[in-house]
Amino acid sequence: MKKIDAKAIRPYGDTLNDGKIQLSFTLPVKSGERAKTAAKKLMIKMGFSNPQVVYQKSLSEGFTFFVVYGDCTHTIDYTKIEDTGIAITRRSMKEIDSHIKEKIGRKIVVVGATTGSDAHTVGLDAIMNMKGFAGHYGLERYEMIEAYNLGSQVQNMELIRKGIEVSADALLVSQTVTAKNAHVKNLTELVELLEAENIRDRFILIVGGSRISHELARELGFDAGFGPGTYAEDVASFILDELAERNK
Amino acid sequence: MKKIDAKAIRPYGDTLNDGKIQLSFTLPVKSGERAKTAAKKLMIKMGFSNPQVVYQKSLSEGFTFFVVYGDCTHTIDYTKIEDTGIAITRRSMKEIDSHIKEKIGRKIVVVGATTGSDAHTVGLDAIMNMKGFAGHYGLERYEMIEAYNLGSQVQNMELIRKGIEVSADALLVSQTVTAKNAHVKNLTELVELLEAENIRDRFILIVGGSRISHELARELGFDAGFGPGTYAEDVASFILDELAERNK
Amino acid sequence: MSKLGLDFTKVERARELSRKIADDVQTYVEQHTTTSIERAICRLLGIDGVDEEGIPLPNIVVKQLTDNNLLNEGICRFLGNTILETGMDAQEIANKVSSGELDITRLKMHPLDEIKLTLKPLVDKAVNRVRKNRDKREDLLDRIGEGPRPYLYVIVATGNIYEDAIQAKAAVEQGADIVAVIRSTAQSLLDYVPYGATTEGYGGTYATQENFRIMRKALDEAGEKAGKYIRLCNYCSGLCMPEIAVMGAFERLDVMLNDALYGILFRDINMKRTLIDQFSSRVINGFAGVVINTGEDNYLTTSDAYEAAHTVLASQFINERLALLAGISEEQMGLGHAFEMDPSMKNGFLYELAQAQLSREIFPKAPLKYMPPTRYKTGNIFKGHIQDAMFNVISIMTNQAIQLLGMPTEAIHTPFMGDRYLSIENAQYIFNNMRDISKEISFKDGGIIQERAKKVLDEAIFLLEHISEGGLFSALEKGIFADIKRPRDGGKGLDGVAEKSEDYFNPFISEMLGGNLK
Amino acid sequence: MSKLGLDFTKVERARELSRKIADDVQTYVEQHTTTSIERAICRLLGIDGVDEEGIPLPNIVVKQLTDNNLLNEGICRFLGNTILETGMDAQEIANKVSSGELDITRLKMHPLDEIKLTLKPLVDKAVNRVRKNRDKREDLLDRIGEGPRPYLYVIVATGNIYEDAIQAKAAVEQGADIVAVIRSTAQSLLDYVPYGATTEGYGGTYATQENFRIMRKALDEAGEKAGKYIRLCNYCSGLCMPEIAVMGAFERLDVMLNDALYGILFRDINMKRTLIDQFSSRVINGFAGVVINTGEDNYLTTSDAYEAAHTVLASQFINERLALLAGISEEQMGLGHAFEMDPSMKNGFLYELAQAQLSREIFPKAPLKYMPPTRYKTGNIFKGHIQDAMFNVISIMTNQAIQLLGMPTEAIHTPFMGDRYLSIENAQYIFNNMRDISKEISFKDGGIIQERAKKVLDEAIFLLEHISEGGLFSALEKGIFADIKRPRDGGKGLDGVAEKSEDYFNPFISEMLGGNLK
Ligand code: B12
Ligand code: B12
Ligand SMILES: Cc1ncc(COP(=O)(O)O)c(C=O)c1O
Ligand SMILES: Cc1ncc(COP(=O)(O)O)c(C=O)c1O
Repeated sequence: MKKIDAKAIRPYGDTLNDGKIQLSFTLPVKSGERAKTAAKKLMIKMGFSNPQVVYQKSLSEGFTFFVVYGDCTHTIDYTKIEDTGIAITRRSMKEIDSHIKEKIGRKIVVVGATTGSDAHTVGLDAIMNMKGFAGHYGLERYEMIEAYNLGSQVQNMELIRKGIEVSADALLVSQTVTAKNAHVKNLTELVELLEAENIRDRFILIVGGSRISHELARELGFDAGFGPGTYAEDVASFILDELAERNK
Repeated sequence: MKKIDAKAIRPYGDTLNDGKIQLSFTLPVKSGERAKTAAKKLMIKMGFSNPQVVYQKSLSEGFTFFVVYGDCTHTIDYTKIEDTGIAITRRSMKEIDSHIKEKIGRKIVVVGATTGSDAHTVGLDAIMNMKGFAGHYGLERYEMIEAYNLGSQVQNMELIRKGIEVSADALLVSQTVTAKNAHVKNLTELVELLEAENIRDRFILIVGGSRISHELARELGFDAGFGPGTYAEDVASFILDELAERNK
Repeated sequence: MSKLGLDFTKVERARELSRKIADDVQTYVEQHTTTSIERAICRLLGIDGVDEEGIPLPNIVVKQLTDNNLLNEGICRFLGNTILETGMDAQEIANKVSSGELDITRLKMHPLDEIKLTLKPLVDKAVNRVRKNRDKREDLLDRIGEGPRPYLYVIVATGNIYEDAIQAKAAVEQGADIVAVIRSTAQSLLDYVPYGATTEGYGGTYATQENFRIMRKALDEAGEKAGKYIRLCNYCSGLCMPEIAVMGAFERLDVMLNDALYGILFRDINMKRTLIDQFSSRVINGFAGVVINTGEDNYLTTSDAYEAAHTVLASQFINERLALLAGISEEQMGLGHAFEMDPSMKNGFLYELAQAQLSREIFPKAPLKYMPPTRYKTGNIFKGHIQDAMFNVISIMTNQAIQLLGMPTEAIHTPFMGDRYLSIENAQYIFNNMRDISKEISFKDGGIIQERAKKVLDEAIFLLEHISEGGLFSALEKGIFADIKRPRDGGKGLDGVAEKSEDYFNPFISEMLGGNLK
Repeated sequence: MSKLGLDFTKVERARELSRKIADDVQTYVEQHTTTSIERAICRLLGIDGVDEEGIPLPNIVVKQLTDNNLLNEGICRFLGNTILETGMDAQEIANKVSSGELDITRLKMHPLDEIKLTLKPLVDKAVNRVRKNRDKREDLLDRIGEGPRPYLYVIVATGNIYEDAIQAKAAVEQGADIVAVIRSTAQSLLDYVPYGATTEGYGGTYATQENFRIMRKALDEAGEKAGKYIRLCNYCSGLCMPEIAVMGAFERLDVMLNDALYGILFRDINMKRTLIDQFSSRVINGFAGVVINTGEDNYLTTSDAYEAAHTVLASQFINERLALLAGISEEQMGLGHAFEMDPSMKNGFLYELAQAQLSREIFPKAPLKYMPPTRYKTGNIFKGHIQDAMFNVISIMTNQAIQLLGMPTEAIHTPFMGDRYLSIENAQYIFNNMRDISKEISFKDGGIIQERAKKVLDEAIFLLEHISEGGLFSALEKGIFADIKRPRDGGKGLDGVAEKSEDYFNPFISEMLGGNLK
């Protein structure tokens, strides 16, 4: 049987390299044969062979919903893709506390907030609150971490002020609302404010949220970004790594 | 507000020209950040901007399922797309019968069959049987149509023989199984056999099935193709149009 | 007869406790007024529009009171007096105040009863305008009718009111009964109501009177086409509850989310301010024949739905009582609850079934607002679609009234036109295919479902006892709802509160409360 | 106790009628043999392999009988005799026959009892081989256990057995309990069993012993990993029912679709031929501990599920009786039914619920095979996914045993790996979330559900009375099932039927029938 060629992988339906992909979308046209042809043409432009419109439904005069299948002709050289994921030496709460005691000898201070007009706190609380998330205690529970949770709808300036006041090691920002790239605006502003004050390096800058990736975070000038399924340990571990880095 | 530009239409999510499309597919790679990047790269190759992997799930060692959203950058010139649909002057059963009486003056003969190893008869029966389909009577019910339904798993040669025997005006083929393009093989064979015998023009050649389009049918050398939602009237009407054509 | 074998003397007990809790709050509420209440009165008396900086005239007028520490006297006194003095109408006065040509607090004061007399026709005018809308709604319902319950409730949230209108019409064509226009993120934190049509909101459009008008028109047209009355929904909750209620009354909104507790817990709005606002706001909603929606469902986004089920019920009891005090009839009480149990929970469906049936039996006349799974939605839109299907199954099994349709893309983005279609199709399929199931099935005596319902009711009563001791304010301080603690004097908007003076008066409350109750 | 308030004397009546119908068929069956039965015996006696043209040796050997019109004598007589005569074993004999060096019908004939004695050890060997597999299955079930019911049953249909194995393993990782390997289109029309591994089938792979072996191995490995025994399923129905049953017995298949009626109606196989084959085939399945699956579900793909519901039940009664006669225990009877009602039907869910509960109560021990919605699936995979969800809901509400998972892509293609994952997730979510619901709910006396169930049972009895008069053959001629008419002597395979001669003998039937019954 054919073997997978890592230099040219393709989507898999039920046979290696069949390239099968499912799509659904709405076109701003009246439903019918002509709309169907348009959908197929679009598929072909995307590089699909054998485009099949398996379903179409008129949503209202001039809008048609489609379900489509096609064979993707593009391939990906998987050998050329490196892991953009964040590299952390993960530790348990215990390990983290004792590491801080021994290696650092003082409590680490972190300030967290959901900034801008974003009111989503569940993610931030999952990381910070005592009770934590999915059986993983939050930072407040850590013996050697002093954690301040400012809650939601916090203005960037306010967060910075608090960070300075308690001379925080790390600022933890949570962003959930991404409509109109609200999160990008918010996060960029924070970095700009810090740079304006020349204190960007004073803090380890971390952001998290359901649509946040490490990649994006780096682009925006943060030190790290965390997405769904993150636990307090991950964040704390990263902070330790980063501190070690900086004290080299 | 922006108006739709027919020369450059794009998919519609919740704003004109946002280009939003949903995709799902499986890649033959281990799940994780690297797999995610591969999925994004693939999206970019297809011409998506802002590719978002909203979900990934390991199906088994070395296979990962993805749900992805992206903004399609391609556009379609809708003004350049004409209706490939089949043009029929649709008539009711009554109209068809009286039209045959008056204009043709003899019964029209049709022979239908599901050919090859295909055992799907529901579609064919929907068109031919007395009781018909969704309240539309089948051809057997037509006063001026003599309809023979050979059922399923009929060899092409057998269908042709019957067609000659009853000197049919039209041969009606149904094909449902498309795996490994079984239908294409079957249908091509029928046309070839007819041509070999130099009797292709003796019959109006019609095919139908859930994956059949008029376009495909024409490509394969049929006179017409009918897909889901076809009723007996449609087929009969087409036959009348075609006979008129030929007797010009 | 109860499918849950409920002991209704317990339900009575819960209602007594809630009465006590609500009455305490009410005593406080009636002694105070807020900037937003006074601005709402301005609007009722005909003041609208904004100045060149976009500041609404009601804010400018009321600012003259607050600047002079006269909020406690109420706007009526000064507006009425100014009309008497100047003979101008309210709008003209507002313009002059805005241009700085007039200070309504500095005019010679006429006797109170004269002032009241002067205002009477204006008050009647406003009240009649609202009553007309209410009658219009009833006429339309009589003429073109409405969809069957559970109503299919969808949201539009493009951020552009015109795009919203397109989507709303499409939704109606597919079968929607109620369309809610999501507000631009954080409008609830604004201490004024924006003006004009929104074309660039964040995750929603502003609740403005113009936007209300545009959407009302769109839905009336779509409704005529669809042959059923389509209800329009928007949000009062926030710092401007009374004003938005007035706008809703003027533009014939049918459903309004109206819950101070939501503002307190999820928007960090000061509890005193918003509970005072809520009363006036609900009086207006009540008189306008608006169905209010409360926000208990939100609790389950921060607390666990299984553990905190009783907090939802307790809050529903309190909200019911507070609503009655504001003249909201039971038929107008869209108390909130939600399908938020962890889908990986064994028998979770049975617990949810118990909860939904419980709310149904305890509040038989209320058009409960049932919220879909949101918290446990993921990027797996296929799984999400069946989570919504199970939600629809519970709803038809328990005769819910307002079904806020879940979206397969809940975890990803605000709904696309295509998402909404799939969700409507989902609900229509299940509601029709299971139409009469609630009449067909009964629950085992002492089974999982009945026991669960009893437990939740008992826990709710226990909680209500606890709250009734310290009162609602301290309960909120203790973080009883949604695991969120809010200090009595913290949050936004306390500065807008004043204790009413001796001869403070607001003619609308009596007019509308009476008007609705009779 | 019956949730449907069924009158079980009626059920008894239905069983009497079916007994009469089945006994008539059985009398005919026992007087006849077929080429496939004799080829099956060859396989049991150790003949396997193909000649250079790929013709299976069992076919070549039996052809010597048919060429000489000796089919009615049965193969045992001649094989036994040839062994006595030549001292060769069965396989060697087959090779010689194939090479044309030997004609087993032309040898000097030994007395019958000598022949029988000669065959005895070979018969015992075959029987023991099968018994060993059966014990192995039981040991594995004891050691690693099995998944909870309803079992999650999925199909693989890539056309390449190695690709199938990959997909099967993935399915097991996700939670599948039973994996069925779809046959290459129209194998059922072949009057021989292909040989070797399939890598290019149409919409499936051939049922070959090698394919069985490959998949068995894959599933045993996957099962060890998953910590539960994974059942393997394939298809007997068609022109080679007895042979495929032998192969299944040798390779430890656990579930086999085995239904003459399916072949007659949907494959146009001659009714006499396949009913004769079915008996032997089922005897072997029964002895091998295989759960058979019958094909009533298919009727609803050509007849309307609401109108024809009673034909499914009637057929289940007949199949039950025919199975018992072949030594199939109730615990091995995977009688088929299906969720095929028009999803746009008001209260369709209630009728489906009635039907599923009805089969459950009438056949309490049978591991019913419940088929998913297929006919009303469209290209709308999202709607399809919730149709499957409703199907899963019915199943857990009525304690079905074997859940053939529906696929969102049913109307489009044979399942992709991703489709199968979504379907398994669908079933797991619903089965776990509603785990104990069947214990919790009961149905209203005289309600829609109960009345529907009674109606279906009454109609089934009426139909059985009708069939019992003319007999099954003429019923099939009249098109009673699936609206499909089949002439008694039409269809494929009648030429392979012969009336048994005086001293025809087949030692396996008695061995296995007895073996299973005791
Ligand atoms: C709960 C919820 C609410 C609650 C919030 C309650 C609260 N106090 O948080 C309420 C009901 C108040 C609410 C309101 C609104 N919401 Co909301 N809400 C959600 C919901 C259902 C779940 C979010 C959640 O709690 N996830 C669970 C947590 C644990 O996951 P998480 O946030 O991803 O966090 C994890 C990681 O991201 C990471 N992480 C997160 N933060 C941080 C921070 C750091 C430092 C680190 C290291 C890691 C980290 O670790 C966490 C644990 O692993 C989502 C839909 C969904 N299912 O995602 C919508 C959703 C987020 N809401 C949405 C919207 C638009 C709103 C509203 C604006 C209007 C509306 N449509 O309801 C309002 C107003 C809110 C505002 N102005 O911000 C949209 C956002 C669309 C977008 N992409 O822009 C969503 C996606 C729903 C939708 N489809 O419309 N919402
Ligand atoms: C019913 C059915 C069966 C029945 C068939 C009974 C019968 N006597 O027809 C049974 C159970 C026997 C069956 C068996 C198999 N089936 Co089947 N079956 C279906 C099913 C569920 C519905 C098909 C149907 O009846 N549609 C309803 C009719 C009315 O629609 P229609 O055929 O499109 O017909 C309309 C139009 O197409 C048109 N039309 C059709 N024919 C003609 C002819 C003319 C002349 C004209 C003018 C118009 C016309 O008009 C009709 C009315 O509008 C489909 C899945 C699905 N939901 O589509 C699978 C499906 C077609 N089957 C499939 C397969 C693979 C099989 C099997 C091979 C194995 C298996 N997986 O079960 C076997 C063997 C059959 C064989 N060798 O052909 C696949 C085909 C995959 C593919 N694309 O190749 C499908 C899609 C299911 C799947 N996903 O695996 N099947
Ligand atoms: C009771 C109530 N009010 C208001 C809102 C919306 O508030 P905002 O506009 O602040 O998002 C919600 C949304 O969940 C609600 O439940
Ligand atoms: C009882 C029975 N046997 C066999 C089959 C498969 O038959 P074939 O391999 O001819 O498609 C089916 C499929 O529906 C069935 O129901």
